[in-house]
Amino acid sequence: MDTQTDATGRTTRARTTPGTTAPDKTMSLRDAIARYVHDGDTVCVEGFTHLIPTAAGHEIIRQGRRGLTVVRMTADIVVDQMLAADCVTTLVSSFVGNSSAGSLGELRRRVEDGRLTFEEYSHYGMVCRYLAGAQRLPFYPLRSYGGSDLPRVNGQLRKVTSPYPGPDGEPEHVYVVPPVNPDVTIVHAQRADRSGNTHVWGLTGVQAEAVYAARTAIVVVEEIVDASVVRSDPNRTLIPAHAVDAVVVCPRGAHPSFAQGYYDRDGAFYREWAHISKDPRRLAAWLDEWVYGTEDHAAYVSKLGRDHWERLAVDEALSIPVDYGRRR
Amino acid sequence: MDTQTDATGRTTRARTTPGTTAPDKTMSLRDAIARYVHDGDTVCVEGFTHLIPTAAGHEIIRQGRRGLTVVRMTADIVVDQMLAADCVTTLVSSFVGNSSAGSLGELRRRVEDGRLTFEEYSHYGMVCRYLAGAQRLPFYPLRSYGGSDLPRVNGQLRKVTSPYPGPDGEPEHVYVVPPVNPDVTIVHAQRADRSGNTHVWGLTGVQAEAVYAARTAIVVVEEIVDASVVRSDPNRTLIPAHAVDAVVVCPRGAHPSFAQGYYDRDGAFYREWAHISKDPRRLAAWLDEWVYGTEDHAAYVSKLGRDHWERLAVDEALSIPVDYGRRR
Amino acid sequence: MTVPALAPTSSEVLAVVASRELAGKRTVFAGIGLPTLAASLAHLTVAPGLEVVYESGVCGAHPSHLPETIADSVLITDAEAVISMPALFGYVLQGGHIDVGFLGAAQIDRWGNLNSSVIGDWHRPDVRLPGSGGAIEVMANSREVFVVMRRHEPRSLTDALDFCTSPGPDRARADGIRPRGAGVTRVITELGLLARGGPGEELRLTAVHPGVTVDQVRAATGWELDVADGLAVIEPPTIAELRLLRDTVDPDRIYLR
Amino acid sequence: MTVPALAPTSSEVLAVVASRELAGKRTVFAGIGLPTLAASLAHLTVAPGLEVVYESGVCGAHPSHLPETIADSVLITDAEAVISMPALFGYVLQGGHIDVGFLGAAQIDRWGNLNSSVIGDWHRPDVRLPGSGGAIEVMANSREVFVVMRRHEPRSLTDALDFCTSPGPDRARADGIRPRGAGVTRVITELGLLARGGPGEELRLTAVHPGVTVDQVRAATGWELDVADGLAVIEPPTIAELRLLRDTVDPDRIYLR
Repeated sequence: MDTQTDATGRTTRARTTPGTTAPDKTMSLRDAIARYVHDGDTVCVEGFTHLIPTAAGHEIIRQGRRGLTVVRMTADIVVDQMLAADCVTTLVSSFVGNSSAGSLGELRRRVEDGRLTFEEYSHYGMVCRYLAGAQRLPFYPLRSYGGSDLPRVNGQLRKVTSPYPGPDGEPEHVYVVPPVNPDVTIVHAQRADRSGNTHVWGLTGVQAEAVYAARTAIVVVEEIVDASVVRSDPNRTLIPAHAVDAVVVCPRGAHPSFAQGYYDRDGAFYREWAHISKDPRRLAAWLDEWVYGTEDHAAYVSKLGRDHWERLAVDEALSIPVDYGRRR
Repeated sequence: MDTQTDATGRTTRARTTPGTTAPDKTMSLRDAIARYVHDGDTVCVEGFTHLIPTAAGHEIIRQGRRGLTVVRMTADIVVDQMLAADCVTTLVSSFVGNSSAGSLGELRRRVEDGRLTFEEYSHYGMVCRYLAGAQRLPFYPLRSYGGSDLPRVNGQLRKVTSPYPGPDGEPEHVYVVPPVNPDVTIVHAQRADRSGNTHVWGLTGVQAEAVYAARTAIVVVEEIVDASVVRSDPNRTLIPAHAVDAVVVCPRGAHPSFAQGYYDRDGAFYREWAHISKDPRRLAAWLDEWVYGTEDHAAYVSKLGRDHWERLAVDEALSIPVDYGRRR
Repeated sequence: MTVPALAPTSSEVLAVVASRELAGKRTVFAGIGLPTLAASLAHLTVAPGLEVVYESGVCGAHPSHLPETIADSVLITDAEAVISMPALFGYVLQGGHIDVGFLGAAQIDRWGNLNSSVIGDWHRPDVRLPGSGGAIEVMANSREVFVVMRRHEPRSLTDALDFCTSPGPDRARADGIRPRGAGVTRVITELGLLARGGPGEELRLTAVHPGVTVDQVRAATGWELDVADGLAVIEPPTIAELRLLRDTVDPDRIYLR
Repeated sequence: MTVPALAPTSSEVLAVVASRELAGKRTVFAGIGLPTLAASLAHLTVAPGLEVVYESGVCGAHPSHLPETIADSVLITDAEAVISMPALFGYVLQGGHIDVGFLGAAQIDRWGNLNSSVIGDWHRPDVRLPGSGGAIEVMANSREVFVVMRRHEPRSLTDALDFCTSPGPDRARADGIRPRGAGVTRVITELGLLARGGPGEELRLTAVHPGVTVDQVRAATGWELDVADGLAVIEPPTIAELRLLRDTVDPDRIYLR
């Protein structure tokens, strides 16, 4: 039995289920990044504002990966940090702002100075790339992009003629996007069993599609739970074990984003990041102190301190159970 | 407050939520069918083995609709009954067997005698038609059908050339299906609030896509619950209110299929149907007794009797709640 | 209860004007800030059944606190539905369920095309902006689009976009793609209201705030602005509207700066 | 505990032979009946990590009773995951996560193409069969496909299908579609085992049950059946296999008729 204690002193227990032969895929974040993220890889880091796998991004920085292509709908603080740490040469994204709290300083500098290859899409364009990737389709059609300048700067946005006539009997054309099949997708979630059956609630974004699109997948979770917890509610399993290669327990690993029901978003840090990232020296100092200067995410969590986490704590709001029924 | 008592004596309560302006879309099954299902309509009746909207099919029969095109992945007993009642001229489907319990007698007779227009697909072909319909796409690509005889007998199965080269650099071709946009989709579910936010668990099939693909949608539920029940678990809302036109409470309306957690599948009836449907006179007598001879589904439910329902009753197996959290 | 003794602020005026344009609408796709203030006010006044759909996948939110982002945890807890991105963009937005989409932009042109990507050349921009997010899809799929522009000035309401991120229906058609919605039909600014009916029409000035002249608006607009016959003067926020905004919608004045 | 004194039934033999072919596999797509019996036995013997995925969307089932259908409520309660049809067919099956798909059919030809639609002409069939269900997708997307044919006779193992519902990779390629998996690699019948490696290969007889002759199999096959070098004789079910089948997998003998 593994026992972990997080910054608020809460103890999380992880148990194997006796009597099953499901493989145990749990490993440390350090081992998961070492094993599944290589220089030059295409790495998808998903989580739409919610459940952003920040801890995994920090571990990629600590291990000094280079030449990554990062795929992520909303490039967020963690992407700015990976850029500043020189891990990333190409970014595939549809929104490159610091949420509604200003700019991503490093990202802007690198794009404005021509030091970053940027493949720009819209949100649904990215969603459709994941959908095509997950379904191993050669392309995915969508109703947008007509008349946009994006296809002019992104040659991957192409057109297909429908083999069915349009409502007016004329031929119908639509834009399509190609699949994305990352070498590895990393997502954060609330809870999983040891073989990777993962419960996610609140905003679920495009996590399932991003995982299925990938060749390998790392799921970082707030807690490992007994298989019986997962199995009490199989519809909540957004990501089944067969799509998962590594399960990493890393409480509070989504900070400064949030984990619905576990801790709230650190809005103050988002606002602060606009200032930190504006100044390259201040940004470098931040990385030195908070990423290179912490051994792992547990150290980052304790460094933030109990008071900090207390401010992000939330009260309980439990779902009313549903009855799956049991044959007599 | 509405109070309904079902055949096992269980009382279900339906309350409006005070203080909201959400429209109340509840109505009787009779009114919903009268308002939303017209002669000649394309009617989608979905539910993959689970939650088949049988009661709605019976009400369509009682109201004597004619010339319907029925769209349904697994044509099941309810389709055989609608065929026998002369409601249907065209069937769009991917499986026309009586589950694993033999044949659908009426369907076989009509196809073998050339009296039914049958558009044949595979399961995923149907799923993709719903996906295209829900997304208002002109077509949806899939990796199957290559080399099948189905495109020879179903001109809707066509090919598109991908604008991206295949892995070997050569052009890549895939089959596509057209969208389906039914005039009305009818699904059965466990519970909904009065405005149509619908919780579904267990097998969820293609219900959300079928509802979003339709011009109008009827959701038939085992029980209407207070909005607070639905809102305690918003991820369980498979079908949001904005996609729903009518909410019908009709306990046990999925018999002889099942409603996970409410009652089990009536396997004996499936087996019996193979015999009933084999003989047109026996089938006509069955319709006379159980559909035309019952005023509504409540009458059908009581006619089956308490002992029958007792055999299909299930014990409780509650999901372990999740915590959505509440800001302090 | 606040006594609305204070003159309405610019944010309050914009929110009130936008709310009135939502009369009778059923579904609105909105970001946090002025659009949600407008939608919340409309819900209490001219559009009682209005549902706000958020880009994060939240439908029918009942937040305990005013949300800070479209993904705020208070929007999720107690919501009627929280759906995935493929469902939100595919089934709800592209599926045609949105009456009005609210969009912002750095630049808009006379046809209602929007730029939210770059100032300068895309390949080596003077300013890299956040980009589309879902704006391209909101524009392509909503029945109509409202734009709130706090600043009405020629570099924002421009004759020629530096880059067209989110095109209206005319540009779509010229690109061989069948357009769906009307594109931008309302631009609400600090000076007045610009409107167009749909494809083929330019944005025209249809109303001004009290005390604003047509010449003032023309001087602040980057193109030769057409003025509608019967130009109206916008009725200032009523006491009832201000009370609702200040006491019910945003009592902590988080967005009513 | 049952003492396996009884000689193995035909169903038991088929289940045991199929289970052995699953050695080392991780994921299998199976319908209820012989395929799930084979998978359950393999899980207890040659493929301990085997996961069965059901067409209904159930992954990692832990049923309290032997299920009657692929959608039985006992498969859902206590399952590890229950997913939608778009996810099941799109992400799992077409996404390439299935090692072995089990299929049945009314007819199979020497290339492993299957007919489950009609006997006779499609437009006016002598017998209308249930149709594809997901068989077309299982065939197109699984790494390989196993077929269990209870009856080995020329009208089932036929020289020419009445209709090709689920084509193997050779027919797909001829239609201009790039095939993905190997198609049918094993056909397990009451007489023996037919196998092929993949595209371009015919099904050949690789093993017979004890006491079955090659002539017998050839006579029961609708095409000129090729026989593999080193034709094997199938080892009868062991006592251990039979005990597991009878005591653990299907103690009520629901499928072990």
